[in-house]
Amino acid sequence: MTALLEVEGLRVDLSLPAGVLHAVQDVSFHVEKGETFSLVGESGCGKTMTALAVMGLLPRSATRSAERILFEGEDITHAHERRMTAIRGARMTMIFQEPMTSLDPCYTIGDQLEEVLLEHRRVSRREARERAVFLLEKVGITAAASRLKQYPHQLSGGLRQRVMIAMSLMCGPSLIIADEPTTALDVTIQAQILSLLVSVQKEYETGMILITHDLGVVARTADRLAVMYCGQVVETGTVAEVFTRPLHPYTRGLMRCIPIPGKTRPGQKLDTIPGIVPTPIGDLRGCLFRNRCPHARPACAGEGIEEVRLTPGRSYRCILQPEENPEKAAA
Amino acid sequence: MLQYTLKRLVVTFFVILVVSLVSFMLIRVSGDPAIALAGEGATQQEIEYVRHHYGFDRPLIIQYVDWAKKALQGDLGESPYFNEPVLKMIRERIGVTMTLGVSALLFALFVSIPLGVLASIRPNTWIDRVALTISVMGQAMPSFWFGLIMIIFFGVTLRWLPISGSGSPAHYVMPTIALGYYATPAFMRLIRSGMLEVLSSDHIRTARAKGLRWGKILYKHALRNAIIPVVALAAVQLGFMLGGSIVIESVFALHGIGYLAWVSIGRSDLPVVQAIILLLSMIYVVLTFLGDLLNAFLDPRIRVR
Amino acid sequence: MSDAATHPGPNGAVAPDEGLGRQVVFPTPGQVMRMRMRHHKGFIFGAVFVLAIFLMAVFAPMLTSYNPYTQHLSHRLVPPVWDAKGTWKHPLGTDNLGRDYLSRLVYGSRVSLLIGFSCMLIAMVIGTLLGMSAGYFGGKVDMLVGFIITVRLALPAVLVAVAVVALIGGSMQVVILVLGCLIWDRFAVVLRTSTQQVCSMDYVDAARAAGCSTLRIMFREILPNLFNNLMVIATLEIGRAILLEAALSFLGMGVQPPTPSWGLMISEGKEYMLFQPYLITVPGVALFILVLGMNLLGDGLRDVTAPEGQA
Amino acid sequence: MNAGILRVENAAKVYRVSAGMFRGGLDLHAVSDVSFRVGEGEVLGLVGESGCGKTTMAKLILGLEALTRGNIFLEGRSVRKMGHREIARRVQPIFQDPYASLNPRKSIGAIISLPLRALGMGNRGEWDEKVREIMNLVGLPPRLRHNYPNQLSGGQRQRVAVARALIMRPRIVLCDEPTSALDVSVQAQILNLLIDMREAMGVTYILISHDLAVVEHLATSVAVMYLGRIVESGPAAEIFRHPLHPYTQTLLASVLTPDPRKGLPKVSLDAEYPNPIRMPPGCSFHPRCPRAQEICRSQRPEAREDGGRRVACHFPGPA
Repeated sequence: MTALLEVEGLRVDLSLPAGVLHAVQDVSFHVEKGETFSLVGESGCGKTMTALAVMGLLPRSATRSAERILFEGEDITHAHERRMTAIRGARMTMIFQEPMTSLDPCYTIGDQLEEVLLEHRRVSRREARERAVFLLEKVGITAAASRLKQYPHQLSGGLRQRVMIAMSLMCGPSLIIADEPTTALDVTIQAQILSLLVSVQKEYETGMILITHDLGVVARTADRLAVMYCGQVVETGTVAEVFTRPLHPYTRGLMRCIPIPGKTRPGQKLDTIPGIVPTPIGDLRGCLFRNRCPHARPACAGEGIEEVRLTPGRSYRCILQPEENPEKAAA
Repeated sequence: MLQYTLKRLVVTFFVILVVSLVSFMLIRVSGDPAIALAGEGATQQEIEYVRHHYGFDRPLIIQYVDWAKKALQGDLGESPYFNEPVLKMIRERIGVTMTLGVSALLFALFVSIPLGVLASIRPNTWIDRVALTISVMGQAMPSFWFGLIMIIFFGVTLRWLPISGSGSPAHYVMPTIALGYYATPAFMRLIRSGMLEVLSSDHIRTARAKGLRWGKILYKHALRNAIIPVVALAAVQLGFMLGGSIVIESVFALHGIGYLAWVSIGRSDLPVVQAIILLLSMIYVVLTFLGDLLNAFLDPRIRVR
Repeated sequence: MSDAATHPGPNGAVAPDEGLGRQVVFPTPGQVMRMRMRHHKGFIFGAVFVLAIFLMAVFAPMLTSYNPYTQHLSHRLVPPVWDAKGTWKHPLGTDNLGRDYLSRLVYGSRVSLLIGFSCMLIAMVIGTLLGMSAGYFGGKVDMLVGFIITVRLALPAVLVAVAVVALIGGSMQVVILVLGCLIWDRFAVVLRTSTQQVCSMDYVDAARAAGCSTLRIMFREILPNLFNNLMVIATLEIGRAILLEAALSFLGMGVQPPTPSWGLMISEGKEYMLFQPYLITVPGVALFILVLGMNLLGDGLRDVTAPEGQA
Repeated sequence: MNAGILRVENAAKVYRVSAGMFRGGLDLHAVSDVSFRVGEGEVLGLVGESGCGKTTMAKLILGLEALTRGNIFLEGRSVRKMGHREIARRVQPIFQDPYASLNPRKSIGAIISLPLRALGMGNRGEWDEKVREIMNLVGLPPRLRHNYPNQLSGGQRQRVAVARALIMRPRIVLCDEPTSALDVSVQAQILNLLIDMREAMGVTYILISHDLAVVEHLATSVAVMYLGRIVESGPAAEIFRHPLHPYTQTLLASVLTPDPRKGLPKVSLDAEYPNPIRMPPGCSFHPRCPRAQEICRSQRPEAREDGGRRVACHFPGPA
């Protein structure tokens, strides 16, 4: 049974005055139905670009190329914009990071919810409103009917993010892409929004791509993940596999940087990854982490840095053999 | 919404008060009105008579209060030159200036909104460059000179349009273009930058992610947000244009209050000049007030607390 | 890009640097500006126009041997050289009093530039002080300045200028003073918003917390960040001041004859424009080119110093 | 506990928010009745969600905002009686956003030496020497002092901010979310730098953050703020192991440590974060508190103190 979404060899290049920035280089992954797949990485690693590329929402200055993008069995690698417009919002929806600016200030919540359904389905305005009220209640918003007449600036950040979730469910999509959905929210609200996302996803059997930089969010929410660095996927696997035995030096380094209450001794110095992320402009060869990697060796600059696939779901991009990885992760 | 209106009303009242004070003092302070009114070659004795007759010898404040009291009852004094009540003269001519102002504004909006929107949708294309050229040229073109050129070209050589007077609508074509063209750049620049900003905003990206048709996104979400500042600018620009009518009306000999102001200044007919300055200021203040109201109506963030 | 240079890893691991993408060295804000100036067409055209007219004004005596004031009543209304009856003695012909039109045009540029520049300076001082204090202090000061701006905008600039000049008597100094005190509103409005934006940045709080006095913060920390906005507005306002002066002179309430002012020349040429159109086209085109140059320069400055240039 | 290098007594800050021309202004209680004490060399963590008043508290200590009520003592002297230059000699800030806390128009050297120049400490020659010295200390190559902020990475910029704060050796450094805007790997570098600087200069930190893991790692004592009040304070180890106040317990439960075995915490806070303008009566946390009783709705709990631990709740105790 083919996966809900299969992406092979996705590549996104941005033309900048300083040169061509390879934001996404040869990224491949797949998402099963009802599964939460997470794209993890620090800012500028290309995770949002990857999601926008799949949705076809890239800025004008970006060029996308891919060997294959299959969505619900349909090859949309070279789908025409008209076809993509029909898919976006209906079969594949997206939730963004900034709840304060993601809604149009000049229209009511109800109007913005109903317009999705009215655009994709031939339904009456009354049916669209009923669907909107039903979903607002499902995402835990009290007095849903009266909320329809309110404007975005009258709601708090947490409430607006719930509206965005409801909006993404209006047409019953099969894939939801959430780009840092809780980064702009407070800690207590974050936990609620994440549990809401997971429960909604399980109930409607949708696939979800969760984009975040917070390893804590990934550990607690995702089923499988891909770690991205400087435009490349450096490691994939299930959350249990990667967190208990990270294979790529960057993943290991990332996990050791995080102060974990109860585990890392307070006041003791944290492990760090020295140096800065290189800017992927111009020609790129070999492993892009070698200038910061403790196990770097001349071969790392060679051509042969391909993804080592241990099992279909588990892989990493490094020439080190698994057994050569000295220490276990601190998780 | 109501208390937003009340707040604006109070500010408007104070502005009118201060404007009347300033325009009153400006005229009195910048030169001896008695000499100006008495005219060249007037003997000292005649100047003294004029000073006493018009009460210029009283302290300024009392002159102002006296003037303000009468102004409130609609008596803006008498023009020494035309010896007619100033209010009547203004009422006869205000129509011409208002028609010119409004049609110039419509012309400016009619040219700048489509061009501005098109330029923002396809930035750095030929349409964008055309829009920018028109806007840069508009800002650099002296409106009076542009009027004269049109007179030569359309009026004399081609004989399409009458070159002076204010009889038929045809009389207004060239003055409208001359006055309106100067305001076009401000509108076009605002609409273009407003649209560009809105088009790159998060909620337009959300609209695209919702799979809405591009036309609908443009019209319903982008233009609706970008038009808000244009309304406020329209009110301000109309005010400026009325102020600038003095130049255009003198070029095309259109008998509006601008022309009257120019003629009165020539004869230092102070009551008329001051009345026109006050009237134009009040029109500007009322226009900006209406602009704010329309703005509040369009923008729910102000309308709904 | 260093070819075989090796970059010792943090703990001595060796891996060649090459192929890690070009080491992008970010230019300083100044370099970014200069780099973009070189190929911003509008900016270059603007600079060329303004410079040309500026040189024309400075080297006026070299350009024409005629004195702009001497009248040759025998050579009245001689058409310019491109006309059939034109002569090279008066390349741009003569006006209704027989004065050489080229010399009047050249010396007229001095009037326009002088008035434009000095009005802008006065307006900049008033507008910047009002705008920055409103933006920095906020609250009551902001409301008061907002009120003053509204009153200024309510007064019709051209009308008030004409009235005041008519009463005081037209001369270059009067026009400069009057216009200078009437066109500061754009400075105030723009600087008020940009000061507010800069004040919302942490480095202003950091400067305050470091012990800087208010004046030092306003002029050493905030003003440098407003400089590009200021230059853009200043350039555009010079253009606006020149147009206003020309309008005043055209209405006869600006610079008084016989001073050579382009607006005045258009006004004087008005009577004869139907037969000798050059009398108004020549000064008009000169005016247009100067103000166009100023506007192109201003818009170019705005693009060149746009904030994303810094990010 | 010595007299404390910083004492805050019943500090309060109320902003007049105009709610229309005729309805007069409304009071926004950003900070109300906050008291705590910080000893020399300690690290006090001020924790709370956005809108709880921790940034306003920072501004009060830095003298950037005037106190409405109460008092703050820096080394025994009241802030009200000190000019902002005297405050500057004792306490310096490190702000959150590395892109907004450095003046883009100034060179790195000028930015770092600003406190010295503003307070007139030493002359031009010394300034350059001190800049180079502090840059080495914070791990920045001195040659960068002629560069501009836009030429540096986020981590390097935050090091410049640290250098600026420490160059004139203040007694207290107030860090307002110093690592929140940074990536995880860079955050670790900055946290280590702060630890090094504390050991090198014995400087006292006030660490303001919403990131409990960072506070738990760095702070020696903690104060938890909610809606402008301190609901619980005490030694860091105790607060994190045995929180007594229900809000602190909910906060700690919401922290997502990267442990795949644990699922998402069951956080019971249903209502939204209340609006500081219309403060709920009694204990301001009662609308969201799982243990709210009748008394909580009517009467504000007084802070009970036992051995360095303070908690303002009618029913403190383990979850």
